[in-house]
Amino acid sequence: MVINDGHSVGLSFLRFGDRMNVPQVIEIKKIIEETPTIKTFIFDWTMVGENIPTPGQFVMVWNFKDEKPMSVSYIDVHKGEFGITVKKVGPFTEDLHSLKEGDKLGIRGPYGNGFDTNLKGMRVLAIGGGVGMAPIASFTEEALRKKAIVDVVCAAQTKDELLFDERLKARGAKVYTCTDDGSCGFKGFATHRVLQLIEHKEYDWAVVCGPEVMMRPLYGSLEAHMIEGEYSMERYMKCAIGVCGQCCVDKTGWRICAEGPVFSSDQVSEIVEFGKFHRTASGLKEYF
Amino acid sequence: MVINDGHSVGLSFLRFGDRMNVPQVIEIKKIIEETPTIKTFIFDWTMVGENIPTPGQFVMVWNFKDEKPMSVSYIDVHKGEFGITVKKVGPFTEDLHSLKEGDKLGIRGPYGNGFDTNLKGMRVLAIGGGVGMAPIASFTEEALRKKAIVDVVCAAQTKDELLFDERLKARGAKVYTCTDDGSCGFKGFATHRVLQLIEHKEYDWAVVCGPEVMMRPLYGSLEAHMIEGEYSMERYMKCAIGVCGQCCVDKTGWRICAEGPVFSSDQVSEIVEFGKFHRTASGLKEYF
Amino acid sequence: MLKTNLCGVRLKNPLMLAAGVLGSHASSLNWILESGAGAVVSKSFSKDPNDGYKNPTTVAVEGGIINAIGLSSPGVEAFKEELEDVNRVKGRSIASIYGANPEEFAYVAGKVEDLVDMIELNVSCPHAMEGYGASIGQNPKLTYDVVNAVKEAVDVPVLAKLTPNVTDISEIAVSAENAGADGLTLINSLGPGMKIDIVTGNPILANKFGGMSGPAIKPIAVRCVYDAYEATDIPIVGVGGIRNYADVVEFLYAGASAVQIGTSIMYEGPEIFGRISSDLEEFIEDSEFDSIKDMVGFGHK
Amino acid sequence: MLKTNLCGVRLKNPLMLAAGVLGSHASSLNWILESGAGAVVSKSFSKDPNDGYKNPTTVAVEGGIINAIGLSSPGVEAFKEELEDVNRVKGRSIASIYGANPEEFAYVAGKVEDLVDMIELNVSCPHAMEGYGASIGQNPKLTYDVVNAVKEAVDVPVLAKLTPNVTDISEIAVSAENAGADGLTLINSLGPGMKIDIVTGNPILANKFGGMSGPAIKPIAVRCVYDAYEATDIPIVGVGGIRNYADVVEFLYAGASAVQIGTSIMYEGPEIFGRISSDLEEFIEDSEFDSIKDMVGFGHK
Ligand SMILES: Cc1cc2nc3c(=O)[nH]c(=O)nc-3n(C[C@H](O)[C@H](O)[C@H](O)COP(=O)(O)OP(=O)(O)OC[C@H]3O[C@@H](n4cnc5c(N)ncnc54)[C@H](O)[C@@H]3O)c2cc1C
Ligand SMILES: Cc1cc2nc3c(=O)[nH]c(=O)nc-3n(C[C@H](O)[C@H](O)[C@H](O)COP(=O)(O)OP(=O)(O)OC[C@H]3O[C@@H](n4cnc5c(N)ncnc54)[C@H](O)[C@@H]3O)c2cc1C
Ligand SMILES: Cc1cc2nc3c(=O)[nH]c(=O)nc-3n(C[C@H](O)[C@H](O)[C@H](O)COP(=O)(O)O)c2cc1C
Ligand SMILES: Cc1cc2nc3c(=O)[nH]c(=O)nc-3n(C[C@H](O)[C@H](O)[C@H](O)COP(=O)(O)O)c2cc1C
Ligand code: FES
Ligand code: FES
Repeated sequence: MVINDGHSVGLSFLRFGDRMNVPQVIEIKKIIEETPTIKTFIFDWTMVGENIPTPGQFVMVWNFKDEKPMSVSYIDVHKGEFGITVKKVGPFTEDLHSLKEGDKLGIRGPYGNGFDTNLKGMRVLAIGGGVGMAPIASFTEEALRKKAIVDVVCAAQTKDELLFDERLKARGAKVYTCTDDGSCGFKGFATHRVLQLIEHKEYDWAVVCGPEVMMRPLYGSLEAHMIEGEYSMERYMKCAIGVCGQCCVDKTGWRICAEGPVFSSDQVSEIVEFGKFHRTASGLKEYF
Repeated sequence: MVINDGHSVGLSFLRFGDRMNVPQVIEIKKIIEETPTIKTFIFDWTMVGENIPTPGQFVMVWNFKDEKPMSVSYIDVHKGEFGITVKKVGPFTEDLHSLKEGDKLGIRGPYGNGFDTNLKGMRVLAIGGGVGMAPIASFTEEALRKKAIVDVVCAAQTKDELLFDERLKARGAKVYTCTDDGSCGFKGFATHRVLQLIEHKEYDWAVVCGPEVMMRPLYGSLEAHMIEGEYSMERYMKCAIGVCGQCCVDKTGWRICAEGPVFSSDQVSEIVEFGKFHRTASGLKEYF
Repeated sequence: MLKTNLCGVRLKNPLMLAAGVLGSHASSLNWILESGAGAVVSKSFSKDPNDGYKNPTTVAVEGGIINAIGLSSPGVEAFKEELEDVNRVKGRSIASIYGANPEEFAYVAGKVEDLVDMIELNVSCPHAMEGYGASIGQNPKLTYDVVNAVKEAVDVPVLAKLTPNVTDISEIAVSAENAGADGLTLINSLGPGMKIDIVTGNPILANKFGGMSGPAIKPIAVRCVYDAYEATDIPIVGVGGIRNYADVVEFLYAGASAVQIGTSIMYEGPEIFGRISSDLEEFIEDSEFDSIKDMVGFGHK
Repeated sequence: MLKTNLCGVRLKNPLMLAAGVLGSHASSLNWILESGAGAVVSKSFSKDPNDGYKNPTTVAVEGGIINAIGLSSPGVEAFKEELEDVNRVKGRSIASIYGANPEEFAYVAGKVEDLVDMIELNVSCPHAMEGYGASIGQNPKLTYDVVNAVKEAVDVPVLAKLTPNVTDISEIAVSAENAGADGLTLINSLGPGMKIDIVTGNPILANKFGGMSGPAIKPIAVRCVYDAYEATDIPIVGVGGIRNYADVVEFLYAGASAVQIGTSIMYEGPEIFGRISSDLEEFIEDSEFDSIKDMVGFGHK
């Protein structure tokens, strides 16, 4: 018995599903500075049953002041490690960025449905905007492992902020970078880069994660080209266990934390608020 | 879904051990009049895991007014049936005797440790006094099935009250009857009958259930003849799940409902109150 | 067979969504109605917008969860839009409201009464009128005042939802009845409870304490319903830990005319309503009862 | 390393047997001491013998049990014989007593004070002095009177064991402190709760209602300890749902100086005391704490 694994001993009478819903306080094993504003945090993790994260799933991260959702950006079931990749955008993420290796965080999850990665032999276009590359990275690695052919469009505002382009290139994906300012690769928005690509190349499947203002037009283009796929959404989250209703989307009522965060193209067409608005903590609508 | 099995559906979220601890209200399938004062009640029972009764175990029987312990006197795992055998001695048992087939009772359990029945090839002397024959009957059938050689001393006050002598004879046990009034078999107490037997016949193991005033001298005789074995005890019971402490015995503190009701000869030697006193519902000692 | 009636409002079945669970948007309320609920209760909302507490707002405990969402609400004006979109053809719509004092309750109730079939008063929130941290529903007089003010303001039936965290729930129930409540909803979440992380010593919920819900609280909820049934003569809606039809039967026997389901949606999803409906129907068919009404209070004998 | 001190009484570890669980005989109390408990609390006993309620007296619920044993007791004269046989070399012996009024409490306490290390007052039993069915521990004034009477009658330290079934536990805790209690034990069983058989409609417990105990009540027990720690300055004994060392740590952090274990013996047997002791020792070795005392109240920051 050691203190960390002791903690799970302490939970051993909760049923499995319940145990997942209590933050496990664990040490940050490694921190990787990915870009000036983005860091990856690696943790040791017991890989059993529902505890094993899959690409597209997320965890709730507790810094003892607040708790927020973060996608799983890195999964090594064999080594018993997973990672999250965090962009500094406000108080919580700033606090995470101030942490050092060995510091502790509470983690519960993984939650949500995740991407379909059984895409053997399929030509897949994976598109990530900004820190939206986090789940795209774990997706791409898993899809490649399952013998999909993956092209990645890796978009950022500027060269320094490109995330995981090298990592995925090294894994065998073809990576198209694209920056708003043209500092690396295509100059312009991911939307345009993708349009160019799909007009010249055949794809069987697309996987998209990024700001909804990016995903909305992308969805239009991909649909127009009859490329089905999956889209990962974000909404303000409280419980992450499907009870509070905070993350439900119009008109279907689906919970981003349970039925999502990944939705098929067909499902996306039913989510009328997609790309239009989301809701704040109080429940008020905020238009993009 | 039917109403009875529906009831267990209703319990399906309790963990197994917890579910056992809620009375299952079921119909009396069959009632057998064994003697003028003793009836056997047969129930259908789901035979899975800890739910499967073994000889020497007991159940708690709820008649919607009170709840009392009764030994399992009959077990058919294959047919999914078990039975209890009840002697009319007071308000509760009288109420049970007034019931008809199809009437309902609540049953929880089985509880307690039960007898060791892995006695292949051993020469076993099974001794039951009065309704103490209830667990002796299920023991004998199981021990015979496991290839033990079983002699039964079946004791009662009078011929009409002899319990399960025919049943066990039919199963292949050698049955010695013994009545206080000599109306059948040996005239006198079981103690004397047993003394006679063990002076002339070799036994490797003994199993005893009956009034403690009978068991106490029997224990002396069997020990003197170096015949080890197991003794089934009764104490006033409330919870039957090992928390209330009502059934604990001096000096070891063992719970009849959990560590018992069956104790080995060695254990019996540590139970100083054995054959001397028991405790009433309030906890006051009552000497035999 | 499952049809019943609560305070004059017809229900296709006695199963309702509990307040605060998937109840923030019309879209999720409609989903629950389509999943088979006879009625839905909205998340409690107030006059003005409120962010609620910081996360963590929920954590699992043995047999359920504790939560301190902190009554987040977009305010009545924004919430009216949601209520307008609830599909009242599919089932009944009930607004759960809260406020700091009787006037606020009455104001919010008046704003929405035309949009809903009933109003449920969440009198379990900390109140502003006295200095200490108790809640309206822990004080018979304050409960009376709130129920009374709302009853004077609206014509739709009014349910008073009470907290179990009182010395004597019958006393509060009788107060609410005397004030004119058409029915009672029992119970709001229990405790509160707390969970402390043993590695860091931090209480896990940002608010430290949170109300307990889920299967673990059922025995206490059933007892509260049983007590209130003996103490009052108005219909009762039972809530707390229901996860299957047997739990529903238990609440009906204890005296509930209808029930609400909240936390178990976490384990079972919205499909829980359809599943329990059909199991309950089968139970009644196999039983000697002819209707839900027959079963109400059967445990009192 | 686990050694600690409660109201001046030294304990080899902070684990105690809770009242009413395997506490009716010296023999079972000694077994628990041998299994590693630092102290044992007897089943609550009274002046005169009492049979308690009819069976069923316990039934399982999600995460625990409900019980209505009904305070069966052989009476103080008979119970003195048991207390005399408790092996106080192995650990501490605490008598839990109850009565109908302050005089009865004081009488029983006086009868046994020479035989025990401490006395725990079970003020959660229905009282005779007023007409209704509440209990002494639900009334600050009655609680004060009972504690006060016993404090005047005996010299050993006195713990007041409180019920969580009140609107405001801090109020009662402060009353007990003001009356001179040396410490508080929190909590007695919760609710009460009830369970109704769905086939027959019968409440399962003969008494209909019963106090809830076991892992399911832990969040509420921890919160009560946390509240009382803030409200009072006397040591607290935490009890409710403890099943492993992590639960003990949670109670210590919440403010308990020692803990009691009851229902979990049903799942784990008396060996639970030895197991938790050694797990707790390991936890402390791996932590930055030097002693139990260091951990008490660590969750308050
Ligand atoms: C399923 C999911 C996966 C996510 N994965 C990642 C990831 O891999 N990497 C990453 O950097 N970010 C991720 N996010 C976003 C991340 O949760 C927010 O950036 C973070 O909460 C911001 O908190 P803050 O205090 O730093 O900033 P704030 O200034 O508080 O918020 C900035 C924005 O973050 C969003 N946000 C704030 N709180 C929450 C909350 N409780 N739930 C959801 N969104 C919130 C809001 O849109 C807000 O406008 C994910 C969000 C979701 C829903
Ligand atoms: C483990 C065990 C197995 C038993 N197996 C059988 C059996 O197979 N057949 C059978 O006929 N009887 C059995 N008994 C005894 C049976 O429980 C009592 O005969 C019954 O409880 C009497 O209840 P009553 O109301 O009819 O009589 P009462 O007049 O109330 O009691 C008669 C005597 O029964 C005993 N008794 C009463 N209540 C209880 C109780 N709650 N727990 C234990 N003993 C009690 C007391 O010694 C009492 O003096 C068993 C008892 C135990 C402990
Ligand atoms: C996440 C969550 C939020 C809740 N919010 C409210 C609320 O806003 N208003 C209210 O009256 N009850 C609220 N409750 C209490 C529930 O309506 C219900 O009374 C309680 O959870 C017990 O039922 P359950 O065990 O089925 O969940 C909430 C419960 C949960 C779990
Ligand atoms: C069967 C049983 C009997 C109890 N009897 C008493 C009692 O006599 N006096 C008392 O103060 N508490 C009594 N309690 C309450 C326990 O001491 C304890 O406060 C409660 O069960 C919570 O702890 P647990 O969850 O560890 O059991 C009893 C509890 C149970 C389960
Ligand atoms: S965050 Fe609570 S339901 Fe999704
Ligand atoms: S009957 Fe309760 S401990 Fe055995």
